[in-house]
Amino acid sequence: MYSLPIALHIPDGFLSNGVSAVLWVVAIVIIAYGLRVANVSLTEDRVPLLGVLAAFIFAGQMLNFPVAGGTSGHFLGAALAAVLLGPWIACIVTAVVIAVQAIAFADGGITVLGANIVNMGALGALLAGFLMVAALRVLPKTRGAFLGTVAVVAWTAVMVGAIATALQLAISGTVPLGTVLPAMVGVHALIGIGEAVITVAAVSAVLASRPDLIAIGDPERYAAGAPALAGEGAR
Amino acid sequence: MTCVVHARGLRYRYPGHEEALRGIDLRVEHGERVALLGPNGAGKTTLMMHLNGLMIGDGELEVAGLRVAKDTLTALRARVGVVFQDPDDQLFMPTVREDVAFGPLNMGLEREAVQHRVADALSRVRMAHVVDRAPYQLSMGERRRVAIATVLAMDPTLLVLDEPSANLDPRARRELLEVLETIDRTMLVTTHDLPLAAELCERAVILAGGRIVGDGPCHEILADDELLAAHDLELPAGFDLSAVATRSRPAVGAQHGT
Amino acid sequence: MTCVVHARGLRYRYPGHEEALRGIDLRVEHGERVALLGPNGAGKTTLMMHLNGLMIGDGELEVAGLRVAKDTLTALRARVGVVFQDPDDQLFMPTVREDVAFGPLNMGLEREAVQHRVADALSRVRMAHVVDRAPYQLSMGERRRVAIATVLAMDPTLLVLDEPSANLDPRARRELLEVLETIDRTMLVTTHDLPLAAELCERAVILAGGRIVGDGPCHEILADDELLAAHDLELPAGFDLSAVATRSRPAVGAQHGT
Amino acid sequence: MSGLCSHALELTGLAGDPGSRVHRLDPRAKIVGLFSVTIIAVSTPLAHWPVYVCCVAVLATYAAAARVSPRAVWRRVRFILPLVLLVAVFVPFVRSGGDSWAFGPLTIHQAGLEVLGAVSAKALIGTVGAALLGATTTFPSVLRGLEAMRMPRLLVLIAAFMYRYLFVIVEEAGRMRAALVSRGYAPRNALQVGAMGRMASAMFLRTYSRGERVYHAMLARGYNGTMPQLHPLAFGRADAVFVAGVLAVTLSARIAGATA
Repeated sequence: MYSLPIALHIPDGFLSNGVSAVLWVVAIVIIAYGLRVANVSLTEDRVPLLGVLAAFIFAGQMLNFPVAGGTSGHFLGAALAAVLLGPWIACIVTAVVIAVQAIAFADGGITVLGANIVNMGALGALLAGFLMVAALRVLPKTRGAFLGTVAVVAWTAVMVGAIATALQLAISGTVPLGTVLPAMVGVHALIGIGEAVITVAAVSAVLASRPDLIAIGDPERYAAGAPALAGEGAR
Repeated sequence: MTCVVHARGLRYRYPGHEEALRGIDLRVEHGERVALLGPNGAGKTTLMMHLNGLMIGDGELEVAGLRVAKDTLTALRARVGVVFQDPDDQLFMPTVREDVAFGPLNMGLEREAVQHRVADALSRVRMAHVVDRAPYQLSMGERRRVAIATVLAMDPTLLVLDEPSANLDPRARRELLEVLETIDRTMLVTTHDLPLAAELCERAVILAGGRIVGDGPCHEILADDELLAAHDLELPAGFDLSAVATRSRPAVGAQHGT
Repeated sequence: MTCVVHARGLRYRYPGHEEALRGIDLRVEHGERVALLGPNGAGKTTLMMHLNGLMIGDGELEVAGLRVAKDTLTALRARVGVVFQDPDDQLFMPTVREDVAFGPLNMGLEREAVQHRVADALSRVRMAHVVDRAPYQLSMGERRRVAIATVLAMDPTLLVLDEPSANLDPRARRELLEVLETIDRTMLVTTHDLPLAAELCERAVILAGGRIVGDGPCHEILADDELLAAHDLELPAGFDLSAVATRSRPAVGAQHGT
Repeated sequence: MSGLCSHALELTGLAGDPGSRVHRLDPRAKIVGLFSVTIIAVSTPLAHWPVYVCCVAVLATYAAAARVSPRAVWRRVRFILPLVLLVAVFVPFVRSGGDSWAFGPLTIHQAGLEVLGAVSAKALIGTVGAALLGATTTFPSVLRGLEAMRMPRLLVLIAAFMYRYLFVIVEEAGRMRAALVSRGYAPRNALQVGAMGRMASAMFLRTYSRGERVYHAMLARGYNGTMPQLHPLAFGRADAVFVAGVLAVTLSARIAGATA
């Protein structure tokens, strides 16, 4: 059970000053835009819900599973968050999770917080979210197509995060790309499978019991903002 | 002075479901402690949610002198304190102090008055010593009492408690009961714990299928085996009702009126 | 035949905390039903977690004929069924059928044998009619019984139940008790519900501060007011122990040995 | 590259003497002070190693003044640092440049060693800095500080609710996991984790209804869309002195290093 877990949290010192700074800017822009697009900054009604869902993502990351050679990966949840909450709210929620991990638990560096938010949250959430929306417009509206797409985007989200991390480490001069990229891609191709299996199982179960809670299920509603969270307002 | 709860023909239907309340007529007078009994799904929680306007049904409902409607909600919620079943739902702030202060602050009280209310409410549930702790550091029994304090701090006319003894060990249950007995408020207590009802309340109302099917002195209701059995209620085997002293009714301005 | 639980000097310390178990010596024979009583924080849950190797402490522990250690976990978990307090922690498959089949499938049984076990386990808890329902559609009492079925389907030697009557209304509690009485397994039941212990178990063990402080026939233990009071236990007010019939001990191969 | 996960819950809570001057500082002062140390260390090249020494000295002084023992610091970083170092230790073998020494099939490169040294020192300072913040400041007051520093209120509120319910939900997840394992669930590869997905969906649905119930409980106590605040923060002279002191020491070392 206590095999070596592999995750993407970059610690302080692994990225160069320039790379860290650029990714901080990227993260801030994404979050600021996310706050506007998600249109939740106007009301605090849904805050408790977003807060507990952030705790859910955090707890979800406790799900360790065996990968290969005695290592284990853990669930990341960016794609699941994007499917359930829509990409922009998923960005905000995962960013809060990653920031709290860094500040309260010293997991992941402060100077590289921007990079971690982008790699582990925003990139995966946005990619998964918009790939889903695009795919759903094209694909037949069947359960199988939907879940198949979920599997692909969940795997892709993990891979893209891993590749981004590898590129950043290489550009920073910490490790050469030729070494870090194959290693990261290799391991995360397997972790991505776990991520995809968990995400599909989770989404199909929610689909069976509370389809109304799947934000991405209906691209038109999703485009209007944050459907799953826009339910009843304050009474 | 009007009575604290006055419902006439109260009905409510969850969208897409059967009616959960099918015409409730209920009066609760000032100072009464009423146990609200009934099987799961009888409508107890739905009725509770109506009392402070978390749900608004058809029919007439006056609580603490206010007609329950959208425009009275702010005033209503200051007068009706609801203690939910799971204290973790009720204690959502980082510390006990902030949690107990939440209601009074929303009422627009000054900081100093709020501090005073926090101290007072916590001491009434014998929890003054945990004021700076985080809710997750407390035992279930302590959390339950702090949850009651969060509501007492708003100085409500009516206290509504949902399953106050759920998940408590016998001692925590006993301590809770002692605390509740010292609180002189009109109380409506939803519970499956019939011995608790017998010890705390002088009146019991049985709800079943969204209707009131029994209403009377608690000891009489609980002694009516047929009535209980007809609604899936029963005292624990070996429980001797007559051995429980009927609590004397607290005399809190128990003036009856319309 | 060896006894079902045999602990000698069992100790466990949570990292960074005081010892939760401070030397437990306990024997449970085949066919016994033992109530494990004690205040919150006494170590009941910790002890329970040891019985199927969710935690592994110092000292000796043999359960269902296996020494509890990393290499016996798979076999051990097939022999020890743990029913957790909150059925929602245990049931999360889309249907009751899949939930009950989960354990047998993990044991590597054939599909046909699994189907058979599912039907059998559900009928033993009188829940055969919900096999195709989703767990969240069931009442708390039904979920609790399905949770027991998920474990019975693995045909365990020892059944461990954590607070089986928590959050049940009186009728659901009665039905649960009836079901449990018909199950002929060695049982260890953690509970705060002393009347339940009195009705179901012939033996009671009191745990306090990580040690066993009382062990004997259930009726004797529950009649010992001083012992109970010393460990924050108490029967509900008005509960008359003598009115509860002692259940006869089920004769399930109750051969005693080392 | 780190392994927080189920150990998360052990890492929280204050350490040291809660009445110390450090503990009583305004959270903004501690956030600015400690994060400045990290930023200065991280932005310094290895060649100016005395800056690292200076940063470590500041952190050590901070810990001593707060009476946070080295053991308490270790308890907070022990799940993070070893993994960081484990990854960093490969760098000398793969990062080429400068001299190199062969050890059988392996070759150690000087440039790689330099990167290892810099990365280890920076990660150590960053991790210990964050751990010291956590040891001397409750998370809710860190949040109050961040809010006073113009962090978007929505993010602060989400973080506050998240932190409050983290323990509840992580415990729920732990119990569900235990229930899975109890029924003989032991996935051997990434394809056998479907049950975890079921578990995740059950967690999501439970969490969602938790969110609704919490919201109801807030409404029931008069919540009108704005979180009330009980404690105003006060940035005093001690706070200013602290921040100025930390910056003076570390910045002057940094500038001295750069101009040397």
